[in-house]
Amino acid sequence: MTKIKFATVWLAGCSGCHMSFLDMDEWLIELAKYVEVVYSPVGCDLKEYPEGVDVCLVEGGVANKDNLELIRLVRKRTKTLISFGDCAVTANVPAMRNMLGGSAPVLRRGYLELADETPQLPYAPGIVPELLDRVLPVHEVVPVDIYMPGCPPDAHRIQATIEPLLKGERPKMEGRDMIKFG
Amino acid sequence: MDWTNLLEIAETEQKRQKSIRVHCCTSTGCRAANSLSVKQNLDNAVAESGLGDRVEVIGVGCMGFCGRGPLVQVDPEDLLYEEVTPENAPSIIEALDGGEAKPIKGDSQHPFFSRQMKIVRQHTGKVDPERIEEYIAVGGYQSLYKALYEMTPEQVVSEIGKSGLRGRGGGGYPTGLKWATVAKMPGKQKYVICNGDEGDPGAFMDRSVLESDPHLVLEGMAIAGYAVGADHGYIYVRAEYPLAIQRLQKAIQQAKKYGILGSQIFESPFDFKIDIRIGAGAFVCGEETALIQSIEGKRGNPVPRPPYPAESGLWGCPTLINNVETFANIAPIIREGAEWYVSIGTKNSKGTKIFALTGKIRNNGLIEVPMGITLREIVEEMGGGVPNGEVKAVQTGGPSGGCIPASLLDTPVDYDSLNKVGSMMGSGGMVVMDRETNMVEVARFYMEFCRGETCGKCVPCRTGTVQLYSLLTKILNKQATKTDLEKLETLSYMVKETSLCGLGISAPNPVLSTLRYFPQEYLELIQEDSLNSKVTV
Amino acid sequence: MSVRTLTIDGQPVAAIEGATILEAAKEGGIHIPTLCFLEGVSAVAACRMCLVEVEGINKLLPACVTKVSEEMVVHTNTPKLQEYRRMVIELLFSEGNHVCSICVANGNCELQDLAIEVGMDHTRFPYRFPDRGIDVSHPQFGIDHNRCILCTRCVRVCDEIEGAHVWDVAQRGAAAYIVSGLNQPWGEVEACTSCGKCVDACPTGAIFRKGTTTSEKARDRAKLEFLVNAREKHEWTR
Amino acid sequence: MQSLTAEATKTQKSQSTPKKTSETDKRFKTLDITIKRNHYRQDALIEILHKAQESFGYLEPEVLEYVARQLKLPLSRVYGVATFYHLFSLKPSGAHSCVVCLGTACYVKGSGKIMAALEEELGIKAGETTPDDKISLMAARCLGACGIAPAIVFDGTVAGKQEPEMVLERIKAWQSKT
Repeated sequence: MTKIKFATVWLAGCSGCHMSFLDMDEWLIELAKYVEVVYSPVGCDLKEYPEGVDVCLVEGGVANKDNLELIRLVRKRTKTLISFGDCAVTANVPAMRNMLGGSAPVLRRGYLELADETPQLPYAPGIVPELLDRVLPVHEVVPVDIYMPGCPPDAHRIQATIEPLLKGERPKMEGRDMIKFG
Repeated sequence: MDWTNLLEIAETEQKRQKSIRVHCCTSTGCRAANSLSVKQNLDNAVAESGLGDRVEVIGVGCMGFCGRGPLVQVDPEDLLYEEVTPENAPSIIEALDGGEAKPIKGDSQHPFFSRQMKIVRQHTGKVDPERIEEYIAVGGYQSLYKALYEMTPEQVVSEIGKSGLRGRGGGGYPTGLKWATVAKMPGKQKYVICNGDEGDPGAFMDRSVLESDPHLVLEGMAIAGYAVGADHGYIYVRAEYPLAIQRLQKAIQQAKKYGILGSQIFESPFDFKIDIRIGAGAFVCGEETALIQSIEGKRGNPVPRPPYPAESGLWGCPTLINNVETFANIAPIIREGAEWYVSIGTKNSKGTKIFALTGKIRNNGLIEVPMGITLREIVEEMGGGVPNGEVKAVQTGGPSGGCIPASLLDTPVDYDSLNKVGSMMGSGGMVVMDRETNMVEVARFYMEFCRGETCGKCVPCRTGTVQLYSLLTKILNKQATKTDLEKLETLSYMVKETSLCGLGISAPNPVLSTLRYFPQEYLELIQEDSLNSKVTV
Repeated sequence: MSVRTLTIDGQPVAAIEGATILEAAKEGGIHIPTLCFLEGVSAVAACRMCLVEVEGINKLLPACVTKVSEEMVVHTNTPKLQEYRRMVIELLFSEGNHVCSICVANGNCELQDLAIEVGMDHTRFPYRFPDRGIDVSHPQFGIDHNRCILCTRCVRVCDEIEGAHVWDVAQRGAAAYIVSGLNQPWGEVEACTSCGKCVDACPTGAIFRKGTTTSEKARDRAKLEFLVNAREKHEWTR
Repeated sequence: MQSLTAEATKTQKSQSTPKKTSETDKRFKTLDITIKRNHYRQDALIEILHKAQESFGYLEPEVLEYVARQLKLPLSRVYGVATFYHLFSLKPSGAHSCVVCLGTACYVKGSGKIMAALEEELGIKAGETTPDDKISLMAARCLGACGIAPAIVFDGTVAGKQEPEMVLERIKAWQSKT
């Protein structure tokens, strides 16, 4: 049996969704029978997102240029892209900075106005990724195949979403257990 | 005041009038082109020339040819002068005595005038709107008298019903039916409201009627009051029309003075008073339920119908609401009879309609035409076509209407035909667009309008218009994909079908009609690559 | 009182004359989703969630204000209605700043519940992230305009049940917001009796009791009905 | 909205200063006459606000509160009505006003370009007043003067068939006057 090429990525989020993923506990062992983890901040050491990924869970909103590059690459190289958790689906908490209206006021607020000592704007081109003006949910940047809201989606919801995919079926994203936000 | 008095006033006025009448437009359009100075100089010229015994200068309402104002017209010879300046105005008077008139001579036989048929605007441009005597001299208020003394309220309602008159505000609801409903409602207190909140951009028919012949509207309202059993009327006029308000105030005062409005009209038991209510800049108040809220001193939020105002309107009382132009048709119908009216127009659209012909067109202004005339006749013959270009589309019905492509110019102008091609009669705005006009931009222009004018009460209209506007912007910025285009269409239908009032229901019309007739213009702006849809960063 | 018989979703229902479709449906055990509707205060038909199809009428009608008539045939859950309801909820989510994870009403929110009911797993419309304020000047309560959906329940309970009319809607269109007094901080509005009815009426986490944190907002919706019954029917116990 | 607290402090301040009444301010007297003429009827709110704006120039919180108390209307209701209608202004306007008609006919004939030119020249957006309080720039939905499109209203007087250069000239004349 060829294993499903499975990946997870995190963009602008708190990694809570990944923690919740790990909460699937022993089912992770079951999952390992079916999938090969080809890229994941918590389950793989590869630094380059590979080609030919079957399923990818994307946590987090798109907040900076790195996120933007990565999500475009992920989309290009992934068959089934899953928006994983509220940050990916709605941009959620990271996007609350959007109300300030642009990246400049955000940096000013964070690094100058609220600084205790040596207020200074971060400037390290090529090292610190530049902020986008707005944090966006994944589907406003690239097409998304499955949406799995939740902050974080609990382990059961994650399992119920992935399990059918292993059998080549589409999960039913409906009802309180599957799509409740928050 | 009785019939003899009325005739006496008419006779005295006819005798008073000089044999040569120089009509100078003093309506908003010509005023902006300095027509008040023109009139002043004409007056001075008459005084200086000593022709005062047989010549008089009269400030009149709109003659329609606003694009070429200020206009001066001389009767009985029917001479028309265009773009008259205060400097060359006196030569018009000199010409009456053998001199030569310097202003541009207009062609009063031009199709712009000759193809018109004037019922509502019959006396517009001929009578001084600030003098009730002039209105009476041309037979004014005789219909009201006739209704009060020769007809029962039921007969009046039935006459209006038989005439086939439909609401001129846009909806086209049969006027007679509306009147009959209000008349049949129980209850002592009823109201008549005249909707003069003409808010469609590109439309100024009602302004012109109110400024040029206010008594015609008052007479129509009073007849309506008698027919439905109301003793109190309101005219709701937008504050943007100060001249109309001023002339209405004057007209009401004069009518009251003569006992034509107020208590015991024409010494009959019928009382009818009319109050003016001034809007404060809200397009949505043109919607009848919002207008009622506004008269009650509230935010102009529409309320769900039913109940219709006919059952429960102003302060919960049965209320008849008609538009200015509808009321202006009443006196002529009562005077000439329903049969006469039925002979004009098409099977389901009777009478005439006033249009404001504007945009990229040679002759712009107001025209009153019989229903059933084709768009081509209006645009090409009367309007003289597009200067240095070709017609691309004609927008009718304002933000609620649609864009009709040049290929459908042979569509007859009536309620049903316009609906069939995805537009509507609306209140009568007719904006001509040429090849240079970008239709997606036009759609966005109207959406911008609706987004700014929605009251915000119901969700689809409040937030749907905002989303439609940003989708259109995305398309115009060439950032949209095919999915966005589909979304635009789906959301348009959703807003249309789920909004609470006419504003939301019709807001997507300009989008849907341009999508229908000019899909290519949208497609040309669409990004092919949907995978890497561009994101604004 | 005469009775009208009608059909809702294929089921015959009897309702008294003058009843709304919503009341008739409830009587017949048929659920129609609502949002701005609140038992005990006037209906405004603003959210459009309760739109239904009535055979022979070519427009959708709000069940909360449409009166039943004899032999009316009503459909409450057609695919079109489902799609439009979902769009209404999507539009509301994209209009405000509804961050469920940090909201006092998380788990006890009518907007959130409806999102589940209509099957909204994401919104197709871009989030607008408006810059809206929060007013916590009142000693007991707060209002977070980011979570407000302009259902005007607070306006209506305060006016119609409490009689204080602290709230109203200011501005219009997308700029509309719930205003207290003369655009004053809520805590400074003399008319407010601190009765808390608006907290109970608010379907989301927009109006809340101070001190409640994420997922802690509880509301006593039945209290409003109780008050109305006490006032109108003189029934003082629930 | 973001300035909720700032505005609120203003209201508070105005409450702490002695209330202006018809005794101290003639403009309130005019307002009183209108209110009396309307028999203190609550439905006359819009008429009264028109009059108030006419005599005060704009509807300051103090005036709104005065009207509300005279008509015995809830403050929020008065505020709601005053902010619903575009013609009511809660901020003072400039010494001069320039209203650009953005109705369809004017738009098709280039009033959008005029507006853009004005916004650039004045450095403000439609609906705003220049920092020196000299000029208020406004947009109108439709003046009903479509026959002479594009139409602009300079200090209450309609001018037709305008072009950006002509309009800027008028504006510059206002600016140069001290």
